[in-house]
Amino acid sequence: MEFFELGKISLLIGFGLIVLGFWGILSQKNIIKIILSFTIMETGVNILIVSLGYVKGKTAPIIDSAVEQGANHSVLGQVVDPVPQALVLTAIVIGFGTTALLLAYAMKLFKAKRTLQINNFNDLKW
Amino acid sequence: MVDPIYIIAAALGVGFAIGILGNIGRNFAGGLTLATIAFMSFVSAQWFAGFYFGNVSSSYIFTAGFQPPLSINLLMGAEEAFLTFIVNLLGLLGGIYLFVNFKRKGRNAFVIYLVLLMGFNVVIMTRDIFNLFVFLEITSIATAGLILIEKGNRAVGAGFKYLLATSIISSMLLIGIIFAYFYTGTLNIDMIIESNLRYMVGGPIIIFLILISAILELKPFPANGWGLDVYEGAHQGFSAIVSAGTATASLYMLYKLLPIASPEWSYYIALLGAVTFIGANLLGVKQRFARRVLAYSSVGQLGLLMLILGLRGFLGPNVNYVFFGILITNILAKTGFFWLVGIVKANEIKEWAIIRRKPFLLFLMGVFIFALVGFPPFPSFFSKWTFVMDLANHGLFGWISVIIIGSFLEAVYLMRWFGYAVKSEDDYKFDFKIQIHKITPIIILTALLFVIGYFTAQFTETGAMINFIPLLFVAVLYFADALPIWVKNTIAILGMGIYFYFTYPQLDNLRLIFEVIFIIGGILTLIAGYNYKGKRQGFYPVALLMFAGLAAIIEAQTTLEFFYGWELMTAGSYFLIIRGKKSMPHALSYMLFSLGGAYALLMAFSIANIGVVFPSLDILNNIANYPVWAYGLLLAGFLTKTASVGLHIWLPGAHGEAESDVSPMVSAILLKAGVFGVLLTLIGMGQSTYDLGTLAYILGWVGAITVFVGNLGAVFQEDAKRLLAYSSIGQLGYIVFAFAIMTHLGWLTGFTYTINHFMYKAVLFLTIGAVVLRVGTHNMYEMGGLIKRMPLAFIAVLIGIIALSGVPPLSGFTGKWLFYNAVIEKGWYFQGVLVFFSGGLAFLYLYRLIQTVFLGQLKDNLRNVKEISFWFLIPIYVLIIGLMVFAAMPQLVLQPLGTLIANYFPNNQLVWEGSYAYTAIGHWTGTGVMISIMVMFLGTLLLVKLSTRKAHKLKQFDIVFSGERPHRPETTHVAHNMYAGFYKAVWPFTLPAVETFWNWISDFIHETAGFVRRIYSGNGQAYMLHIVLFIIIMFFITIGGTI
Amino acid sequence: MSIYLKLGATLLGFLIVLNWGMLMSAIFRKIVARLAGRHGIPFYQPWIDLLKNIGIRTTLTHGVMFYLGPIFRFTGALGMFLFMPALFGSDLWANFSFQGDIVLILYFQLFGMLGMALGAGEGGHPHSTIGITRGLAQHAAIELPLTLGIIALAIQYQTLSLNEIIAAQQGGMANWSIFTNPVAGAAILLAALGAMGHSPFNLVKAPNEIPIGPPTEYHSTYLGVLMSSGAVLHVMEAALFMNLLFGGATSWPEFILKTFLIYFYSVFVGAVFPRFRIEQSVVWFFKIPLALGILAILLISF
Amino acid sequence: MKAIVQEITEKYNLQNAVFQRDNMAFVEVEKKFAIDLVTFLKDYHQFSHFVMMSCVDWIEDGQFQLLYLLHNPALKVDIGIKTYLNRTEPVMQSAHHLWKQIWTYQREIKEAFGIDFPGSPNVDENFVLEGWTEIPHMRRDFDTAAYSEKTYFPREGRFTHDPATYMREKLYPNQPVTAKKNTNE
Amino acid sequence: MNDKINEMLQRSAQNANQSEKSFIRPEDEEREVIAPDGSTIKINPIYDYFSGKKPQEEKPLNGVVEKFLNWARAESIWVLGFGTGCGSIEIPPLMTPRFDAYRFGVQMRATPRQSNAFIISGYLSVKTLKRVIRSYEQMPSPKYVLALGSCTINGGMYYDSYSTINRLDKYIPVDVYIAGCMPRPEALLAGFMKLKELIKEGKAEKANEYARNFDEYKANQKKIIKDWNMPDYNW
Repeated sequence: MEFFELGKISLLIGFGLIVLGFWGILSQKNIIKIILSFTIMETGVNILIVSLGYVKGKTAPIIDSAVEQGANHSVLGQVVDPVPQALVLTAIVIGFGTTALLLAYAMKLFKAKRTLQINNFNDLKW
Repeated sequence: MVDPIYIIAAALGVGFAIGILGNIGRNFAGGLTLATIAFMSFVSAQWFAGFYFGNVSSSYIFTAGFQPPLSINLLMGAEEAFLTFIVNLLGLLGGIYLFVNFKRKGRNAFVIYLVLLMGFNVVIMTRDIFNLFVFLEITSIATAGLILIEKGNRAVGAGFKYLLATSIISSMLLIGIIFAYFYTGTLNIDMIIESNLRYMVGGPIIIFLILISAILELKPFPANGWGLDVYEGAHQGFSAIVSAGTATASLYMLYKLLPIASPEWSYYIALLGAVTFIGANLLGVKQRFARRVLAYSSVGQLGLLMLILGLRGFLGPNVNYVFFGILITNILAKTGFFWLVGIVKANEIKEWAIIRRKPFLLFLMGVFIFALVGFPPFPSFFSKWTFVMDLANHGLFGWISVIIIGSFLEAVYLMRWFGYAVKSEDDYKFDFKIQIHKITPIIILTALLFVIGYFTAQFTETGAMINFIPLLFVAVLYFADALPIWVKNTIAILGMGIYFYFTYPQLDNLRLIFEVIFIIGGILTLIAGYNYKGKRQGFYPVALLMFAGLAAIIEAQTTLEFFYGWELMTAGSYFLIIRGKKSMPHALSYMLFSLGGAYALLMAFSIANIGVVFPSLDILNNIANYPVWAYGLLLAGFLTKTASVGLHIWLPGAHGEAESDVSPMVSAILLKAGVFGVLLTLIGMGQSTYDLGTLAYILGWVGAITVFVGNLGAVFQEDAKRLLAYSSIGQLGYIVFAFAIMTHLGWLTGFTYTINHFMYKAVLFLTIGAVVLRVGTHNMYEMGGLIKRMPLAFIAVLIGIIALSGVPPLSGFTGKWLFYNAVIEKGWYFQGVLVFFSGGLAFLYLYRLIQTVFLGQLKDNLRNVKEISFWFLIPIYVLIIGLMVFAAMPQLVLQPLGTLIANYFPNNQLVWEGSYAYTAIGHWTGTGVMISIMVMFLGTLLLVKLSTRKAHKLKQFDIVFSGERPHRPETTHVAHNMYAGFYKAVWPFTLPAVETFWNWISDFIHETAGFVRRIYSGNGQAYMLHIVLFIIIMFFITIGGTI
Repeated sequence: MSIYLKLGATLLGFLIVLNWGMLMSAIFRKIVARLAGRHGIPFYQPWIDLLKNIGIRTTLTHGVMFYLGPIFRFTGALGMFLFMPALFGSDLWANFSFQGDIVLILYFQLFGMLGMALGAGEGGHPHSTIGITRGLAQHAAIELPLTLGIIALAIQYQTLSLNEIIAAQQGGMANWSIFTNPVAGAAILLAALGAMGHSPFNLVKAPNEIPIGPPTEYHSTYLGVLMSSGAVLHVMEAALFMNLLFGGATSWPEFILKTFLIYFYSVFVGAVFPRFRIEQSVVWFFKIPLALGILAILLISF
Repeated sequence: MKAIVQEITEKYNLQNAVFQRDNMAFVEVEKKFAIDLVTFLKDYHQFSHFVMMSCVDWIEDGQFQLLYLLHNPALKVDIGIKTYLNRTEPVMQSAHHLWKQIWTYQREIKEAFGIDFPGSPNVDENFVLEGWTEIPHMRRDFDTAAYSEKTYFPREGRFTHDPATYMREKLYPNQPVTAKKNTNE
Repeated sequence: MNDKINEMLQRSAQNANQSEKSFIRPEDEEREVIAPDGSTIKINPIYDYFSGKKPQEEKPLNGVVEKFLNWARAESIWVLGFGTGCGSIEIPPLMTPRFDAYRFGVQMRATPRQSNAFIISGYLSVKTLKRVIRSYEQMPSPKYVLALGSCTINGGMYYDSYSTINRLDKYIPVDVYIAGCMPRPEALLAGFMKLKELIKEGKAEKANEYARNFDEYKANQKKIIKDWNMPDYNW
């Protein structure tokens, strides 16, 4: 039954969100919904990053009271892999940046053609 | 050496400073940005110079004080230095170009621009894969940001699609990275490579994710709608930087990531590159808008670079040389062109006629187009050459044909665009002005193009042998274009004279003949140039370019030098032809046929170069592998220049529409370059150990049919110059057929015809050109009765047609007599008879020429037209003296020729006893026949003149007109539709079968392009779907579905 | 064999041929008259016509090329006689045939035609130009079977020089090339029909359509020169075919007899057939004569 | 045939209709109705064939008489429409729009009689004579013999014999005259 | 309707003064033409296109040569194929077996340039006279005219016609008149015999006579040919 243990579940959720996000981008006609589904995908990826760093039975990589420090105790043995969590921070910031810019675009697109349907913005073609 | 980290530090520092300092002056902010970019380019320039002069080795930069697995490290190797230097330099020039634009948008535009450049630098230098992802995202956000803050909503849609697409790609990359970390435990690329990820379970899928996003960044063909829209939509100055920057950065990123994956990936990348290169250029053919054409062209060039990346395994040592050569040309030319579009602001390519208002811009556009298509002296020419040579060494002819087809398609639409710019009517209201800050970057780029072109040439050993002096002479003439005509003309003639004086001693007899035809012929036709008034802008540099090319061909020792001369000649002659008034479509077809021919030569040379260290010209003598293919392609290439049947449709238009003194240059001289080529090939075939009889036999038939098609076409022409152009096709058919006989007599005939054709075709074209200048029209039925006004022109054309038709006293008969003997001795009876019948047809169109133009009724508006200009008469009568001497004493020329040919074909030569020539089956004397005919002629003339002393001179209407008086000269002059009866008998042969064939092909290309480009529907979502589908398809292709 | 004697002999030969040509045209007109039941002209009529034309007092000229036309034509006729051996074997009457072979003769025909064409063109009369265009088109078509036939002969005898061809045909009727190489002979004879310019192919000087075509504007001495060169050309055309196919002539009577018969072969054919339009005559030469020519070469070369 | 003539007589109150033969009739109509009558006959009564158009110079009553002769191919009957023009103002409405051959007839009549048909295609061009300066030559007030006498050089002493008497004196000089003597001089 | 009437009246008035207007067609009037280099050229369709020189007498040579040439000219008379009036149907029979004029060296030629005799066979309307004069003047110098029928002698039965001339020799010199209201071919042959005698005696020099009093002939001709758009002497 280890299939349903914590690490795997979060992986599945992450992949699920990514697929959901992709589906949203490809199917929704409204730009805001596209941006929303993009953020869903973004969070899916972030969950994936974090869940990959999970080590069963280890605690968060913050050296505080929950982790015994001591001469012979190596902290690494007790904590989960810290690098993915560092990476996820940057990924979230970048995700945030992109979404902000997308929303700014959505605003300008709306101002341009008073509509948010993606199909109306295909003037540069062929 | 300044530590490269300062590049990033400076950029970030100034970016934050501008942000923090608040409302400092925009100029100050702009100045500060430019200063930082200058500093960044200085750093990378310092490193690049270090590497170039060899005293520096590549060094790693460690951040945050830790070793790689724990921290990001950057590398400043030779490639990185070079690429960052390019990006920064472009950034600097872009900054200058966009200074006013950014100033208008505000300070943060400068900041974003700075961040963008920093992003490119880091993507090139970083060795950490996550860092790569971060800075990739930064560049895409910066690009989208710059597009967003532009006024107007032209590019908003494109920006949105761009941002969405790049975000999806980078999230795929992120997934790949995180799994790579999960498997290998490190983010450093070098370590990932060592951990040979690809052998682990599930490793290939990770590699697939990473590489596919790297590839998608390079906008591969089906999934690059979003990239095209940005290039087209964004402000030109800016889209230039994006196109150049992303190209360099993402290409290098892919190069860094490739070692991770298994070797097949290079094959897949090469495949994708090929698809993009051909696909983008195919679609470019159908485009009408200037920016969109440029967008397709840059995507196409990206495809080519991917192709090189994919095939780098086969390039051995000069992978850098090829890659950087083409990259540099693409970047410089593409950016320059984008900025040029920014200045000219014409939307449709047809409207580009307005560029003619500033000839300097037209020159710039010409430079960029010729650089992109890969003409000498630009770097892409040498790189493409080396690339094709190395591929051929490994027998990869499939890839070579891909390159050739792609570059041909690119040449199609770029040349057409240039044709519109030079020739379409300029009746557009809107105008443009040149700001100084926009033009200076472009000038710098052009200068760089030439300089780098020269250095790339020096880089290779064969390239170094190319003699660049003639090209310098052309440049001198270009800058002296403001001088009056007679100054430039004298300089040009002196230049050629001196060149001839220095080079002719070293040449053997064979090359000497062609040298005389090219240079002395050139001087003679240039003398006719004195007739023109004013400055005649742009004629002399271009004419000298052609002659420089011709000289280079003669002088060539190596195949590269020959190909270099060949391309120069094509460029020069293209510019010459396009000067004619209605010559745009013909110049375009001429260029495309010549390019087709040039690429055939390239392919042939590549086959010849297999396994050869030093590609000297005599490797053509015994091509080891696939000789039939090699010689066939060589012949095909040269036959486009001699306009043999099937490849002849460009000649009538090109020579017909050219200017009066250009048509003789192009017709009498240029076609001989093709003949020289055919000659070299045939010498090669002669010495080759393989049996190439069938190839010579086919060449014979091609020559014979060309004679028939050329002469028959000429009979029914209404336009005098078109008639002479068709006659040139016919005469060239003679020459090709004669050389194809491959016997002593055959070659002697070929040479006689080459010399003869040069002389009488130059005479005919010069005279008719001068007459056209006087009369103002090409149509023969509008001229007539000019013998009374232009007796000297009449005598010249009379001698010309007697010589051309082969009537005994003159030199044409020498050719015909040798022809008879050669054909009977060789045994090619039926081709021979077809040629003799076409000789009869020659007589028809020659009579038509002289009757409609000089005899018959003098039209009203030509009553007091003056004799043709004195400057035309000099070369004409010099050539006529030449013809007469050659007719009277043929042995003066034929004997030395005989000895020359003897060392190729020793047996059954032409035996000379004094002035009597004997072959195995016939005898003839030139001087004897000339004397007896002259005596008979003068005798009868004397007799008749005596008995008709007091003849009364009549005027034009004193003719027997069945009792009536003729009312108008137009109604009594027989000129229009002159051989109506003969047409009714032979019309099936005059149907334009070849034209319809070529038209069908061009329509086919246009239809497919029109059909395929439908996939770019402009809808953002559709583009995203393309990306996803592309990923799925590539997934199945590359990993075949195994996880 | 001093050059003067040779020149004198050639001149004498030319006079013989000139008078024989005039006589032959008189006989031709007499035969056509007899066919129509008329007495026809006295046999000396051509001489009188020539004399009368030379005697005409006014001469008009349209320009330089106009009066050079007949001179070219006459030089062409004189040259045809000069470059062809009149009598085989006799050094006296071999004329200047040592200067060139049959190619020279073939292409020298064009010399006369070119001059005539330019002269008629200068005349400015539309009919003369139309006549010339028809003549040239027809000549181009004639050249096809003629060249095929001559090449077939050249292969058979392995030579292009006329003397050697005649030499090979000596010794009786049997080895005349009309019998040894009949197909080539047939092709050449059909081409001869066109070369002679009698009825089926006399469109060039068709009297009623375009009043005698090219020489419309010519009169007095010019017309005299044209008539005499026309007469010589008729004889020399016949002589060419004689030398090619019928074993040449070793004595003047044989020369006269053979040229007479060849000339009247085309006359009799002409008397029976109506005149062809230009496209019909050109196409006619592309049918049977062309086929015969190709067959001749195929037979000889394999 | 009678029915047709009857109908047009009432319609255009024609004066004396003459039945030359049972398939040939002549009617006279005023000048201004002439063309209307011709058009009426052509369109309503299938007189589709235009036979001829002629003109007679009645100098005595100072009038030109124009005759339009039409033929009905179905009924195989002809009808001639006569109109009278005043000699002093010889102008008639042109009928060139009905049949093309009328152009030539009108051109001839213009040259011969000087009757002008304004609007008829190239009516002023020479029909037969070139450079004719006298009054129209078919008018009866034009004396051709006098004109010939004046312009061309008549040979003196030319006289005409009456063939009948002259031949009889020549052939049978002393035969008695049986036939009645004609008096032509 | 009445504006149509007075418009007709106005037209007929304008035609009345036709006599003064010149008969030269617009094509033959002077015109301006733009040359290729932009300058304008004045074209006078009569003096620019025709040599327009006066004919001059061509004296016969001295005795014996002229006699011999006259003999040759008599023996080969080439007749111009130009039939006017009803007599031209009499000429073809000469070429048939019954009469066979070839025996006497008489031959029909298509162009005036190559012909010596001109047969005026019948009445000559003013229109035809204009063409006859041009063809006659284009014939080379020793040229003879045979006039058939009474119409050329004294106008014949068309003596009182307004358009035919009465005496031919007022317009072109005539060598031999052959009387008859169309003489039969035999008479025509007799005419030729008469002409031969005249030529042999050297009395057939009418061409020089035409040249001598050329102006008088030309005045007569121009009096009746009003639309003379040709040069005075047609070479």
